[in-house]
Amino acid sequence: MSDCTRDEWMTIAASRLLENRAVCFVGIGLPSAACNLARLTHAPGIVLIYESGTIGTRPEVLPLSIGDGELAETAACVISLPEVFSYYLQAGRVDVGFLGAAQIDRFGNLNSTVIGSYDAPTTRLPGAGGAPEIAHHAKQVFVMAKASPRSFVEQLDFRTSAGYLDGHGARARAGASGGGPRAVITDVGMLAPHPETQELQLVALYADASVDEARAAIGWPLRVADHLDTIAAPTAHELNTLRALEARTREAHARPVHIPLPAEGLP
Amino acid sequence: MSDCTRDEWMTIAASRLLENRAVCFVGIGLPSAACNLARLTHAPGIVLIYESGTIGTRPEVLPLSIGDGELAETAACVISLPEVFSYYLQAGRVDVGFLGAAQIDRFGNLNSTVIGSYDAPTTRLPGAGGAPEIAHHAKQVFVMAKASPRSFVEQLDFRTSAGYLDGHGARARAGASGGGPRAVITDVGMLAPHPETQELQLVALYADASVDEARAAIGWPLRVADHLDTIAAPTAHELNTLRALEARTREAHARPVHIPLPAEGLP
Amino acid sequence: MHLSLADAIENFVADGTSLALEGFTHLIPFAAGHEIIRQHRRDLHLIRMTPDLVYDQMIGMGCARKLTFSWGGNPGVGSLHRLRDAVEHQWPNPIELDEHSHAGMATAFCAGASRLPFGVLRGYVGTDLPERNPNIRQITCPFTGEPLAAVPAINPDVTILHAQRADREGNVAIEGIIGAAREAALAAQTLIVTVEEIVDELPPAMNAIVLPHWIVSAVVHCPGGAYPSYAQGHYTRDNAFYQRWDAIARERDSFRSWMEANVIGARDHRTFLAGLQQAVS
Amino acid sequence: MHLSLADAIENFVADGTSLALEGFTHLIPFAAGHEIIRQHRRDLHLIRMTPDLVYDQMIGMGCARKLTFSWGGNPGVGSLHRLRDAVEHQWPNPIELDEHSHAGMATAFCAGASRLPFGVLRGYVGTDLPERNPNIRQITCPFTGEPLAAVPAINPDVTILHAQRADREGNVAIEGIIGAAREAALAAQTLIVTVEEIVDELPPAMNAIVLPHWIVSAVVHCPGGAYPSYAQGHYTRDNAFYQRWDAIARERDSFRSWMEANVIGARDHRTFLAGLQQAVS
Repeated sequence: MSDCTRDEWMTIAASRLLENRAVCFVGIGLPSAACNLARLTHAPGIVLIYESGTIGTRPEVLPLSIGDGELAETAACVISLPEVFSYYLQAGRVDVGFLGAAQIDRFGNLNSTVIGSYDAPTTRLPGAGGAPEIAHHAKQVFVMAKASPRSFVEQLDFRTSAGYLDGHGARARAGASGGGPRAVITDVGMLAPHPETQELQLVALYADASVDEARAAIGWPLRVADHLDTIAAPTAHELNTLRALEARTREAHARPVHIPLPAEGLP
Repeated sequence: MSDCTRDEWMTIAASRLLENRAVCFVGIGLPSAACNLARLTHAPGIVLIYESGTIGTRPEVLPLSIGDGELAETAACVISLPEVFSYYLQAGRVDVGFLGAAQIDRFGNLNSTVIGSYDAPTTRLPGAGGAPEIAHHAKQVFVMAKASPRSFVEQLDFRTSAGYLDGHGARARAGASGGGPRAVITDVGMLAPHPETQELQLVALYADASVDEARAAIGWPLRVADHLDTIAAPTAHELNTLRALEARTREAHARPVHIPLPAEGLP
Repeated sequence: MHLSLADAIENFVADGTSLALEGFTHLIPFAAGHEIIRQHRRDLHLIRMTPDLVYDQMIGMGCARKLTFSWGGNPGVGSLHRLRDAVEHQWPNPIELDEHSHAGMATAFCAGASRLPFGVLRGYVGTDLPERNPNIRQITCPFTGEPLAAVPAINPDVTILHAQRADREGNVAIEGIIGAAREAALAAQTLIVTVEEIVDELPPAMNAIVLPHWIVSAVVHCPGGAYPSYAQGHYTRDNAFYQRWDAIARERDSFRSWMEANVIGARDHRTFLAGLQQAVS
Repeated sequence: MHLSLADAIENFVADGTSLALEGFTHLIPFAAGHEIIRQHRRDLHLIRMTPDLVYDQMIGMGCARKLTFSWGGNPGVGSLHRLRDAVEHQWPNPIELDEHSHAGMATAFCAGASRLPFGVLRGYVGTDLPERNPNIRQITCPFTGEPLAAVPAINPDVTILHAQRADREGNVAIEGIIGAAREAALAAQTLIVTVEEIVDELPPAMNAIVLPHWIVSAVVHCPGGAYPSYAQGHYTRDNAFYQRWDAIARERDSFRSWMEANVIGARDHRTFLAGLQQAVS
């Protein structure tokens, strides 16, 4: 399956990290695709939670927003947002949290708040959302982000959520309960924390990528793990399942939506 | 209607204190009868909350327990107990709370915990339940209790919930948000706090009772208000409605209950 | 996941366990309480807002070392005589009390479910309870300086609930009066649920109360498991039994012989219910 | 109790009001937001976990002085360009930010609904937010000594929700994704609810989400009132509109002229919807 895109390969690589029956706190976009792909392939028992309070959802098509009706209709239950964050995430009931960000540093700390200064930003980003507490409480965090020196930076403009802070155990000393970012899945390969320094290093490459390509895309001097893995190419089953999911999604989102115009005489 | 019992008259006197559309936090026994009588006579818009989380209930018959199925089936909604206590009672959304107690003192403080010492009680009573926070937060509290020197005492063995504490504004200084006990309905008459000292004094008598009878039933030197009211006799409508409610209740509770024996072969 | 009641108690409830049987008047897990008595558990730390008859029976049979509670009576009837006997006369053994108000205990369960070490309420003003319970303290608002009450989280080793339905995966659906059952369930290390029915598919749930299968340690099919309490939609509360209990439990002898004949003498909950039915007819 | 949308906004939303339009992706009260724009309200303190398009429109039209929020994007699409323009270039006016995480803001709404002055969470560890927001502080557990985060309660002057149904008494029933709508409703001084339908009797409710009539200040019959957000069981989210909004809102001119033509130029929500439908067909 050499005709797949890096986006597809990234999604498939991420989906493989998810164990059956894992409880995942899912974000929109690539993580949502990866989690649902895992559910449709090797992990049918995976439990997907979206922060809109939909627990154990099994959507037919990928949602555009974190709270599409599809998520509620296919959920085991729909609970309030305070319950999701207190009784599930904070209570340590989430195995895997997925995060993305505009910036990530070498210790897996993330910025999704501002580029530039907080008070006079050049770019105001959406902000924290669920990220700080997902980063804090999920037993492990997977980050999905396309690599570029603009996003994989020496110094964050703002730290929205904690990875390993300054490394060397700083995260645990700060009292964070979850395990931190275990893998960063990019379009040039996969990074993971060094066991001692906790600095992100290159641990796996796509079969058609090189260490030089990875180094060029990362804004800090990237270290390479002693043992460098190759990320296996997508199987036909993985790729077909993903493409069918995305085709269903495109079709569903292209379906014209009925504007709910009230009958004459109603307000 | 001179053939009514003092229990009936007490219940009717209490029901008259309830305004239409008042939100009442109802206890089992006499308060439940008084609140439902009000609902069936002059206050059809009264909102009854039982601490089991049944909001806006309209039971056909009086419940035996605070959580009978009848309460859930006739409720506008059934919510969790933490919600009842946080989002409704503590939030100041309850107009009237009803309390009873084993002991009451001259400032309307109540004991439902122990007779004797806490560590080696002669009688262990059920305890606080919802009382401390009902006493604290309800905009006004009505107490219903039969009068006797054993229950209307100089000194409580234990203070379970606050009335006016030591009187003279002590309650407000302690930071209690609700208004405290506005009326104590007994079988010898009605007591209410003196506007300044906040000591409970006799403010109304049943038509066939006397100040001497009231004084004999109260364990502290009972003061009598400058203006002593007479509690009007039950009307035929009040008494008939109450008796019909109690007859329905007796009949419902006497109905034999089916023991839920599983079919053979089930566990 | 799906176990017999005897196995669920055997596997998860050891001597010394801190144990919450929740359900506010409704869905009280009587069958589970009886099985704990049959299996002769000791030194339990019992936790329940309203101990009800089920804890009266367990305390009277000597299962309990400590009780965390907020209202210990026979609802609508009067005293729990076995609880009183334990507190007043240390029979059959002394019992330590950790006593709260409903609001305080609800707050403590919420903190437990949220895995916070404590919860905050506007409560316990002007009461003697904080003098008697070091688990009721004060905290100051970091914004307004206002003093408020604080209680430590309750996190039982084991919570047992009774519910109407579970599916084969172990998702549990509860309908009707819920009390603090959801919070007690989510605060526990281990969650056991006895149910009226095991179904292929739960009713459509949207915002209903569902405990997902992956927080449930064991599901036990146990129809009638809440009797003499009730299961909304299945059977009603046996108010007459609650009234009869007053006479049964008043004296030690009548209590013991009733328990021997009906609970210890029955090999399981079905036999217990069959015995009661025979006595009625 | 039952009012027209214009009257409800006129009566309850004054300049300077602190105002929460809640609903998490689902049931966002767009019609109410548009009416506030039509009535030219100013200096509002807008409160909402996810500002969404409705606050992008209100901010772009100059209604807001301050924003309390936790995630300000166009869900699944990208930026809220009007919010960005206000923050980055103070257009059409500067906007003060009170910025939280979802967990922090949910905790603040819960504290507000409970009428506690603050709420506690295990949160904000290792983030720069507390440096930028004096509303994020620390508190120490009085039992364990552990430090935790504290946030002040949010108690809006006015909360506006959209819901599927109300009955004639004003009881409101909500189904589907609820977010922090219940807490925002119960935390407010005044609660306005626009609804798809007014019915004689609400569907059987047992444990459904119902806001009782006596906590509701006004009910407004406003079918389609959540469009382009959605109302579960009535109509679906117009994801394509959310995508189109990106281009409409990117430039000040295209934004203003769309708002003039579609919102200001429409006398009410029905006319707004009819205009969009005409444009589509």
